[in-house]
Amino acid sequence: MRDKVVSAEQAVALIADGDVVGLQAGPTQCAPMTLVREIIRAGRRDLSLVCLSGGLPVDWLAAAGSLARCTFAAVTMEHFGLCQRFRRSVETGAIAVEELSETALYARLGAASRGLPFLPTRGLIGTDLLDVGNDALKVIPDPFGGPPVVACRALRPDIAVLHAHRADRAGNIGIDPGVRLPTMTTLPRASRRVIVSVERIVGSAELRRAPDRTILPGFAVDAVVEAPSGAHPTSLFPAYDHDAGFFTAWVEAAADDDACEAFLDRYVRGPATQQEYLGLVGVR
Amino acid sequence: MRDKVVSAEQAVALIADGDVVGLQAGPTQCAPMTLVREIIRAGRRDLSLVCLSGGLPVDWLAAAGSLARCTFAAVTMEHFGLCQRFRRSVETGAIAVEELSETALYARLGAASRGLPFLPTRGLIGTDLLDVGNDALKVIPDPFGGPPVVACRALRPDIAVLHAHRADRAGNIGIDPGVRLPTMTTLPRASRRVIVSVERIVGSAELRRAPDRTILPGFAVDAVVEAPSGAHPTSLFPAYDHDAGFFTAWVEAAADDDACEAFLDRYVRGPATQQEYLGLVGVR
Amino acid sequence: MTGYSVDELMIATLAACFDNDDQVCNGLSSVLPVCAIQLARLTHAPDLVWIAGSSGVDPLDPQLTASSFESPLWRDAVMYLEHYAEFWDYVAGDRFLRKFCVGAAQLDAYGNANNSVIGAFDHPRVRLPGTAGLGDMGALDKQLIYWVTDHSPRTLVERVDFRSGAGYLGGHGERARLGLRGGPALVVTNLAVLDFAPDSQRMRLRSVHPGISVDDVLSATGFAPVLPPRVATTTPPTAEQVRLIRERIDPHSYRKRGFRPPTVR
Amino acid sequence: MTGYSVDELMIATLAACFDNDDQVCNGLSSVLPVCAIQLARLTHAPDLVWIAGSSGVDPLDPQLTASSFESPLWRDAVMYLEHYAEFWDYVAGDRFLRKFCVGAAQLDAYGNANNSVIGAFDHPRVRLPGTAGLGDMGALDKQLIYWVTDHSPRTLVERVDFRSGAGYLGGHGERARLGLRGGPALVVTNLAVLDFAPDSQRMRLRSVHPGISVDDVLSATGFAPVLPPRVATTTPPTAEQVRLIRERIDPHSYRKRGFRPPTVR
Repeated sequence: MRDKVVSAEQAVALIADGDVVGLQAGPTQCAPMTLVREIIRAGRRDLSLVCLSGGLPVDWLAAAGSLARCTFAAVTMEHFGLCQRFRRSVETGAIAVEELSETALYARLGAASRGLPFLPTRGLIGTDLLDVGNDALKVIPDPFGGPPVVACRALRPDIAVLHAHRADRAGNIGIDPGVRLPTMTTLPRASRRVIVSVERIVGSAELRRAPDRTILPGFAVDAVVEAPSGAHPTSLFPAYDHDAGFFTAWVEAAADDDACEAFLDRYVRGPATQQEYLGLVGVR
Repeated sequence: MRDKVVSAEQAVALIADGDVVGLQAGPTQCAPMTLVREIIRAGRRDLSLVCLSGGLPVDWLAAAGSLARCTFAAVTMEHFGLCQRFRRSVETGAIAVEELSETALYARLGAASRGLPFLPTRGLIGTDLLDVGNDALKVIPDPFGGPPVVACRALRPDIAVLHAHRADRAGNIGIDPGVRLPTMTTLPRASRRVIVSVERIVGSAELRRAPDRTILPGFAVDAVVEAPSGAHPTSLFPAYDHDAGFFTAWVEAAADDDACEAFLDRYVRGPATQQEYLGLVGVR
Repeated sequence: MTGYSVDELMIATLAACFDNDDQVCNGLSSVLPVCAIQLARLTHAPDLVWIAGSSGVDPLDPQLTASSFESPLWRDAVMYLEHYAEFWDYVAGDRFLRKFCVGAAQLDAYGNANNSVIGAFDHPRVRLPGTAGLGDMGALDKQLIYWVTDHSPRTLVERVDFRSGAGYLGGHGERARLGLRGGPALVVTNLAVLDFAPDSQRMRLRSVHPGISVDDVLSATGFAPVLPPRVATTTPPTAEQVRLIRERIDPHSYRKRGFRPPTVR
Repeated sequence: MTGYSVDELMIATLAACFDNDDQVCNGLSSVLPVCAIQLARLTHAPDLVWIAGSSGVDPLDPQLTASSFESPLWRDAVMYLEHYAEFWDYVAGDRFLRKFCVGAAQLDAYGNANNSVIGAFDHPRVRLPGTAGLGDMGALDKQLIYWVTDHSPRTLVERVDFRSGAGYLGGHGERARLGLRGGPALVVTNLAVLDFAPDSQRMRLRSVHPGISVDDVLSATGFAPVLPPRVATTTPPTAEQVRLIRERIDPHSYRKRGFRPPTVR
């Protein structure tokens, strides 16, 4: 068996400057935060991020200057407000934006995962998002005579980065009973390579007890990183909720350039290991 | 709560002569056989069947003269051989055929379930299936400049008919741990109405203990029929395997017109209830 | 306990939009719609199917938190919907989930919504969160129910800076000519309830909340809405509705967030 | 125990097609490929990922039955693949599942396959089971490995009655000109092993099984295959391979089905 388990540093070495990186994240929901911190620590630049509706990790990557571009349906931290560093970077033109509706983003990823040049959606019709020079979207006629649809060109990230509950050493990824998070399987299926951090490495026998809760097969996963509480401060239900205090601390720091840098130095660039980070933020 | 539980007879009353009927079935795998028998007992005619790779129920419906048309990727009983009654009906022209590859059939159903006029596939290129006058398939250019793809027109069955492990009275459908059978969720999502037979009606509380094993929400299910061993003689794992002896008996009967009619009279048209049928075939 | 606050009135008004046979979901940052859905389920629409956070079907024991998108909200769900293939499939068809509650940063006279940018798209003055599912909902055959906690000339404008979601476009049938069905149905704000005039499809004042005058609404609106001969007063919530909201649905008052101190003169 | 039968030789020949880094699935009515996959996993390719019945990933304790598509085959799988969104997505990409074993009712000189009809499509003399996944596999970037238990002029024909799956079409690069990559790689029959000549893409005799002459093969073939200067003899299975097949993989001899009594004169 090819052993897929590596360190966060080794995993992030698979990401090159300029890569298109697919990031699993919701506004406060499960993002691979250990890997995001490692991407920043490693100083990756010019990344094109693809993320359905990410929050804090997008803000951190923007604040650290890692991003050249971002494809999204939303960037928000929900009740913690807009991502202020991301927002400013877009407003100054430092980060270019591809905004898509949810079905259009799914269509772009779905086309890549299905080996198709495009998938259609009935969304976006009537919006200005069709008039901002996005060459990945084309209104095409229905060949069967109905109303036109929007063809969404396949979007194939160079690498997908996500977090889940457990994996075996072969890279099979398992989750606890619960919602399958948006893009959690679409994003890796669409991507050339896949990195997954997990709460725990387990024996394959544990996964074989509930194969319907395995969400990715090992052959389609390139690297697995063990990272307990690796989604902190985002949530990973049923294991843990998002850390509201930490989100609030970030929102306050993000309002000021110096405070922002100090925050990143302390929490992102500082801790050399996951254990050190967890000690610092007071988890466990 | 709207109570969706009805008798097989009441459920089949939702199917009209001439309807497009989506049937969940594999070559020997889980088909809603209690409902199929009821369709034959009720004398439905001119049905257009849509079935990915069905076996014995397709053969029965053909033998009973219920079918005018069939859309499929395969019709076979695997190690029990071709469906002889179906085959002869096609050879005599009594049943018209729409043969599709698996991805093309999924694309047609997927388009209907997604409210799209079509979905593309890269399958079928180079086959004669594109040259038999099927107006649901059109080779179209990739609007982004790649090779052409096959646009597959949305196929929306009037009604989907399937079998599963359990349901609550609201029509939420649950399965035991195991593979989600091909088309088991695509077919009902694509269809205007949905009938599901289940091994057992259970309280909602039982489904709420494992919501990730609920495969269809009650609001999208029109009728539920309690039918223990309702897939017999097809398999419903992990509950029961297919009944090889019964398959063999049908294959032998199907070889002869009189034996075929006698078989249908005895096993399909005869038993008035599921219990009577199970007694007759020696189940339980 | 007597009286009610405007959030409770809005919740009761939104709740009245949901029928017993409907299915309805909620999105991000949607505590008010969540309260309304729960209120409807506890009163006139016990069979209303709620897809909490667009994820959990028919939760028995939802726990309202500051988020309307985290797992406690769909506690004891009977099913989880996968977002792409299940949730959006059920939405995109024409049978289910016919009504959507939408919050937007800007809303215009013809019901077009903006959650994208203030200013130019490429160099915006304000980069907003993004269209999320709104760019889809607006194009599908849905009834859009807008809710606005800050009725002001900044939020209700003659023309949005950017159309993130299609309303009636330029009105006068333009939406239908583009092949789109459905469209905006109602706008529930902290001052009034508005709908859309059948011919022009321009926003129309339907009722003002108790204590608010028509002039209050007009001066807080960035365009001239259609004025019917008679403007009703919004029906206030009943004491029982208020009790359910305060004691059972949202005892921690998450619904109050997003409301500013009264802006009406 | 000495000797082997032709099914065992075919299984060993098919097994040699699978590398340790491959993923491979099996379809319906595919006991022979299943035995070959298992043999490869037990010998030279322990990491070969098998998607049993296109459903269960990497089963530890598969139970061979008369069906190659029922649940016992993927006992103790580590994951189940949903057929539409998961299995076909992994197939349709260009990274995984690069080789497919295909059985067909008719196969022609350029590797096109027919599982649809003998005779006209609308009024066939014989209605065959249908293209199933073959119509997809043939159009994707895959290596097709055909297996034929009944090498005869009826099964190996100059031109198939109907193309259910694309091989090299008319040969001489027609497949590539249509934009298709991959294509038929090998044909393993009960008499011989064939591949495809690089230029013409016409089927070419590669080796004859021990005890079978080139003339035996030619008279059992419905077209003239390309004959290389030297036709090798197929490597027979080792005693250990035969033992594994008989004792461990298929003790009930399901693999023998589909073979007729010898048809060679």
